[in-house]
Amino acid sequence: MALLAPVGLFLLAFFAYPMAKILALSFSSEASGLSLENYVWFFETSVNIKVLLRTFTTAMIVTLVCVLVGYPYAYLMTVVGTRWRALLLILALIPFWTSLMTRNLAWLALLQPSSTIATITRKLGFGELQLLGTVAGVVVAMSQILLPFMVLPMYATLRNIDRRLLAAAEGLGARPSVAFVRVYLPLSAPGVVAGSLLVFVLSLGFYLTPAIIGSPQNSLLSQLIVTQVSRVLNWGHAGAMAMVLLLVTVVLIWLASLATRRNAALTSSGERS
Amino acid sequence: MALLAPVGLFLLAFFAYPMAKILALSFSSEASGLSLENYVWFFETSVNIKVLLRTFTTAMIVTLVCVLVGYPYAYLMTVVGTRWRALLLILALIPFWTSLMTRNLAWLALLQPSSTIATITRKLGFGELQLLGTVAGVVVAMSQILLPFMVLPMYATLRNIDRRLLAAAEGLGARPSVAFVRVYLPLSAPGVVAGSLLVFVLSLGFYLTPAIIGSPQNSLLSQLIVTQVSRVLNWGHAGAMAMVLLLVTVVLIWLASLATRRNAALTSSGERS
Amino acid sequence: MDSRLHMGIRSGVALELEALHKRYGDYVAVESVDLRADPGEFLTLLGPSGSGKTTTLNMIAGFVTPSSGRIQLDGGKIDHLPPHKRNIGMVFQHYALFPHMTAFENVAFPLKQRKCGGAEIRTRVLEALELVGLGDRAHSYPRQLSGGQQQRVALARAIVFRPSLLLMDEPLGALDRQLREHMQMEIKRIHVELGITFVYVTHDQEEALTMSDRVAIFNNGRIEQVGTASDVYDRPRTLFAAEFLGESNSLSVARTCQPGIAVVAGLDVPVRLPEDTQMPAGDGATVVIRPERLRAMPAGLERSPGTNALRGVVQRVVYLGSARRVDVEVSPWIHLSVREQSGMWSPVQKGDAVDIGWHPGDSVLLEQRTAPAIVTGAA
Amino acid sequence: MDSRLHMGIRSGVALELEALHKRYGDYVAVESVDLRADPGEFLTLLGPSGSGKTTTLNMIAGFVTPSSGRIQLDGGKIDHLPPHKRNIGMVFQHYALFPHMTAFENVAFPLKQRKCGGAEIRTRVLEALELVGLGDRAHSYPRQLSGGQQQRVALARAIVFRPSLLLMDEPLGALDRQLREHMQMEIKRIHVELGITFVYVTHDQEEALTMSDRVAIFNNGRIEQVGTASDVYDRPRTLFAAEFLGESNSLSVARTCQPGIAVVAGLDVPVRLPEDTQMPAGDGATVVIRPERLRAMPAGLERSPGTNALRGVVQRVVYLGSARRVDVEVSPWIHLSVREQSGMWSPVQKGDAVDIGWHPGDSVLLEQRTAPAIVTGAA
Repeated sequence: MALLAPVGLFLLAFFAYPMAKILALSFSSEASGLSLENYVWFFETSVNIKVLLRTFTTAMIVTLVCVLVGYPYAYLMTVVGTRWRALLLILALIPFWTSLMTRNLAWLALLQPSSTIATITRKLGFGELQLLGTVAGVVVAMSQILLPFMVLPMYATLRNIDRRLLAAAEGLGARPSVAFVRVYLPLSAPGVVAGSLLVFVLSLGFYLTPAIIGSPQNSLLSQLIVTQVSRVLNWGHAGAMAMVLLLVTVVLIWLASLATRRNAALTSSGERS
Repeated sequence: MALLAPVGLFLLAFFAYPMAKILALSFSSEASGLSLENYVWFFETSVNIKVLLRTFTTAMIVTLVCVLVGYPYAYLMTVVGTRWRALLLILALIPFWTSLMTRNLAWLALLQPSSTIATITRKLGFGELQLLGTVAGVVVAMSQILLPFMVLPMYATLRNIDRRLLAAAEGLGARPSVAFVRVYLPLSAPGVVAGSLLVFVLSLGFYLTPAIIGSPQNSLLSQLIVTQVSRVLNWGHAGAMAMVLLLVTVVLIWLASLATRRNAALTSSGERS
Repeated sequence: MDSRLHMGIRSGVALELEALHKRYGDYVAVESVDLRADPGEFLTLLGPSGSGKTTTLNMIAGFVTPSSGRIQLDGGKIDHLPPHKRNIGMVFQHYALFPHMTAFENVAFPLKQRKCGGAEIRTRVLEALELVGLGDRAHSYPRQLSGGQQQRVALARAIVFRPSLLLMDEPLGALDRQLREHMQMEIKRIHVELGITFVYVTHDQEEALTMSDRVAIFNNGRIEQVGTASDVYDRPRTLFAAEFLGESNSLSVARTCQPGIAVVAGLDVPVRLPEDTQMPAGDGATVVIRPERLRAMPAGLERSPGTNALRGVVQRVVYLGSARRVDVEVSPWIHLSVREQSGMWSPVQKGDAVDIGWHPGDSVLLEQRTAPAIVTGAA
Repeated sequence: MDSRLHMGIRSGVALELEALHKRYGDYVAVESVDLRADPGEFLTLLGPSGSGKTTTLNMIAGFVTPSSGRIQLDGGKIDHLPPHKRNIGMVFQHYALFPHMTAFENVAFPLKQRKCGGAEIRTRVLEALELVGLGDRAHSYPRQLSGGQQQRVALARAIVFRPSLLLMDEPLGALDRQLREHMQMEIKRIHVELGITFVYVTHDQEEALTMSDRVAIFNNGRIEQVGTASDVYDRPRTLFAAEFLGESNSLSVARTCQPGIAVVAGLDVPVRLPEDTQMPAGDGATVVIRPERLRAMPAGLERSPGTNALRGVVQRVVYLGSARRVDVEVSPWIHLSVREQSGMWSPVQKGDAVDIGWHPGDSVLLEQRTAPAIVTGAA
C-alpha cells in the first residue's frame, strides 16, 4: 500500500495536469494575467453559440440512432447461441480494430454522389439524397463509428438480466410483451444510460468525421477549436471553448448519474447469481 | 427470434458494408477494373514501408507505456476502499468524458517549448527536452489518451481474481512476492492482453494526435492515408494502405487470441464466486 | 386467521399428468410420467438433480412444452395454454423477485395483470403479505430483505391471485438449516390455511417426508414410486427409492425352496421375509433393512424365536448426538449399520462380537443390485 | 496404506491458544479464547456464522493478526511469524485451488516453495493424490474436476508438505448431502492415517458430532463449552449450546426447598433433577431435555416410580422416516416434542391425551432464558 501511494499520485497528475493546463489557458489573456475575456468573447460571438447548439443537437441525434440500432443488437447477442454471440461480438468490435481513419475513409467513399447508396436512393425515387457535406451524412457516419460504445455497455447490462424473471412474470399472468416492458426494459435502463452517455460525450468531441464528411458551413465545435489554434493561433479562445464543452458535458453526466443511481443500486440484485 | 433476424442482417450490413467498400477501392485502378496496382505501389514506395514500421513501433511503445502505468493503477483500484475506487474510476474515465480534441489541445499546450514541463526539465539539467514535433511527444500524449482503454479491461480482470488465492499461496509457504508472481500475475494475463490489444490497435489508427503534436517528418500511416485522399485524391492508394493496416492488425489479434485462449478458459474458474 | 375467509375460499383442484414425455434431441428428460394430485393435496416430486422433477414442474407451469402426453387441471386440458393464461402460482428456486419493485409491487404484479382495481389490489396484497408474516416490510426492495424474507415475498406473490394450484421449485434450497426447518412449518401452515393443491419439488428427502401428503420419487426421468411418506420410506419398491430416501442396509440373497425364506449370498444364513413376499424371478434378490430397524446385542445372548440374526464384529461406533451408529462387519463383503437412539444403546462397543437381529416384517425384498449405488471414485 | 510410511511419520503437535482477542474497531470478533488441541487430536470449532470460529482459525494460520493473546505450536510461540513461515496446512472453504495449475501443479506448489528436488516432488505429489483417491486426475485443471474432487486436491495440497497441524475451514460446505457424508468418512480416514492434529471449523452440528474428538462451541466470539461430542450434546452447559447442537425441549422451572427437585413454572408440577444438580442462584432456571429422551404414552397408564411426568395433548405427529416427532401441548405456554425411533412408536396419535415421561438423569438444569432463541419475525 505504502509503495502504491506515489504511483497513485503520479497517475493523478498524469490525468489531471493536462486538464488544469487548459483551464489556466482559458482564463489567460494576451494583455493582463487572469481575465474572463475569452469567455466573454465566446458567448458574444453568435456563430459560437450556433455551433455549440449544432454540436449538441448532432450528438443527441447520434445517441438516439445508436440506442435504436444498438438495443436490438445487444438484445440479439443475449439470446443467440455462443457461436453467433461470438460472431456478433467480433462484428461489434471490428470498428475498434480498424482505425478511425479507415472507417472515415470508408464512409467518405460510400457517400460520394456516384456511390451505391446514392444510386439506390435515386432509383427508389427519393431524388438526390445529398449526404456528403451535410449534417445527415455526418450523423450516419458517426453513428456507425460510435455504435460499439453503445453496444458493449448495453450488452454487459442485458447479459446480467436474469431471464427467469421474464418466465416469472409470464407465470404471474403477464403476456410476453408486457413482461418485456414491465420487467426487462426497466432492468436494462442502466446499460442504456451508460451507453448513451458514452456515445453522447464522444460525439461532442468528434473532429475527424465532421471534418472529412461534413462541410465548413455546418462544422462542429471541435473544428472551431482547431481553427482557433492552428489558424488564428488564439490559445485563450480555444481554451474557453474546450472548457465550455467540458463543463456542459460534466453537468449532463452528473444529472444522468443522479437519475440512475437509485435505479442502478436496486438492479444489482436482479443479476443472475 | 424471427423478428430479430432482419434486424441482425441490417446491422451486419451496417458494420460490414463500409469495410467491403474499402476493400473494393483498394483493388480498383483508374485504368482497368480489378488490379493489384495499388498494393504494388504501396510496397514499392520505400517511404510507405518506413511509415508503416514507424507506425507499428510507435504503437508498441505506447502499448508498453500503458501497460507499465495501467497495471499499478488497475491494481490500486482493486485494493482500496469503495470511495477511493470510485475516485480512481472517475479519474480513469475523465479522458472519455473530455473530448479527444480537448485533450490533444491540452498536450499541445503542455509540450510548448515555453511550458512548465519544458522549464522543469531544463532546470533539472536535462537540457532542451524537445517533445513537440517529435515521436517522443506523440508517444507521451497518445499514452495518456489511450490509458483508459488499458485500465478498464485490466481492472475488469483484476477485480475478478480471488485474493484468497494469495492467502492460500502464502499459507502453503510462498513469500508474498512469490505468491504475487506465481499466482496473481498469471491470472491477470487475460486483462493485460485484452488491454494491450485494444491500445495497440487504437494507436495504429491514430490521426489527430500525431497530426497535431508530431511533425510531417515523422508522420504515421493515418496521416499518409489522409494525404492520399485529400491532396493526391488517389482513392485506390488510400484503400490499399487501409487494407494493409487492417490485415496486419487482424493477424496480430488472431495470434494474440490463439496464445491466450487456453489461458483465459482456465482462468474463468479462478473468479470469485 | 380471518384471511382464510378472503384467500382460502377457492379450494384446490385436481392435477393430472398422463404419459408425459420430454425429449431434448436424443436426451430424454422426462419419460412417460403419469401422476395425479388430488384437490388440496401436498404432492412432492423428490429426486436427485437431473431426474426430471423440475422439467415436469416446468411443463405444468407451461415454461416447457411436452414432447407428448397430456396435462389436465380440474378436468380441463391446459397443454395448449401459454404460461400467462394457466393461472397457476409458482415459487421459483431463486425467488425470481423483480429487483426494481418493492415487496408490495412484486405481490401486486399478478393482480395488475388481471386488471384489479387499486383498492382491491391494496387489500389483497397486504393480506397476502400478512399471511406470510411480512406485513411490515411492504415497501422494502428485495435486496433489502433477507433470504427467508425474499422467500416469503415470492410465496405471497404466488398465492395473491388465488390460484387453485401452487408449484414450488426447491423453494428452500438457498436457506440455511434452521431457517429451512422454520419455513417448512410455515409452508405447511399456509397449505392448510389456503386449502389449495401444492406441487413441491425438492431433492431433500427429509423435507419431502416431513411436509408431503404423498411423495413421487423421480429417477432418470421416470417415477420410481408414488405414495405417502411411510409408503416410500418403509416399503420402497426399488433399490433406488430405498437408498435415496435414507440410510439402508442391503443384503444380497438367493432364493430357496421354502416360501418366505431366502439365504444370504455366500453365507448360507437363512433370512425370513414378510409372510406375503413373492420371490422375484431370477436367482438373486436384495433384502433392504433400515438401520433403525436392526438391533445389536452381545453375541450369544438368547434371541426371540422367529427373528432374523447375523453375527459380526463391531468395526466402528459413530456418535450422532440424538443417536449412534454401530457399523458391523458380518463378512468381508457384508457390512451392516445399526442406528440406536440416544438413551437406548445396547451394551456393545468397538471390537465386540455382536448378533444383529431384526423382525422378518422389517425386511423389504427388492430386485438384484446391478450397479453399485455409490462409486467412491466419482465423488 | 504404505503411504503411511512416508506421509505419517511426523505426528501431530499440540496447539495452544491463550486469551486470544480480535477486535475490528468497536466490534469484538473473538473474545478471550483459551483452547488447546492435543497432538493428533481432531478438534472442531462449531458455531453459527459470525461466532468467531473462522477468525480464530485465520489467527492460527496467520492471516489475521490477534489484537492480544498468544498462539503456541508445539510449545513455541508463532504469533510473530508470517503465514508462509508457520508450516501449517490449510483447506479453505472454497478450496482456493490455483485455476491456472493442474492438480499436480497445485499439490506441488508447497513443495516447490520448500525447494524440494524434482524427483522428490513427483513422488510425494503422486503419493498425496493417491492418498485422497485422485491418482488418475493429476493432470486435470480444477475446472475439469467436480466439487468433491477439487476438495480432495485441496486436501492433498494441504498435507503434502507434512505439516504437523491441518486447519480446515468448512471444507464440505459447498458439497451436497450424500457427497458430504462420504467426504466426512474420507477426512476421518486421512486423520487416522496421518496422525496429525486437525482443527476443523463448521457450522454443521452433525458434522461436528460425527467427526471430532472434541468440539468447541463458539457463540458471539466466545467459547461456550469444550468437550467430547457426548459431553456437549448430553451435558450442555449453556442454553445456547443445548439449542445449537440439536433439537431440545426447555422448561422454565422455579426452585423449591427440596434439593434436586424444581417445579415447572406456572404448573406447580415437580421435576426431579439428576442427584448431583446444584440449583443456580436466582429464582428461576431452565430444564433442558432432548426429544429422544422423552417417552410418550397414553394418559393414565402406570408409570415407573421416580420418573418425571407431564400430561398433555398431541397436537401434531410429523413423520421423519427413521423416526417420528410427536408435538405435545402441556399448557398454552409449554410445548414438548418427543422423538420416537421408527419401529418403537408409542400408540398415540394426534388429539390423544398423553403422559410425557423421562428419567431425572436426562434433565439438564441451565440458567434462566433471557431472550427467545428463535424470533420468527426475523426469519
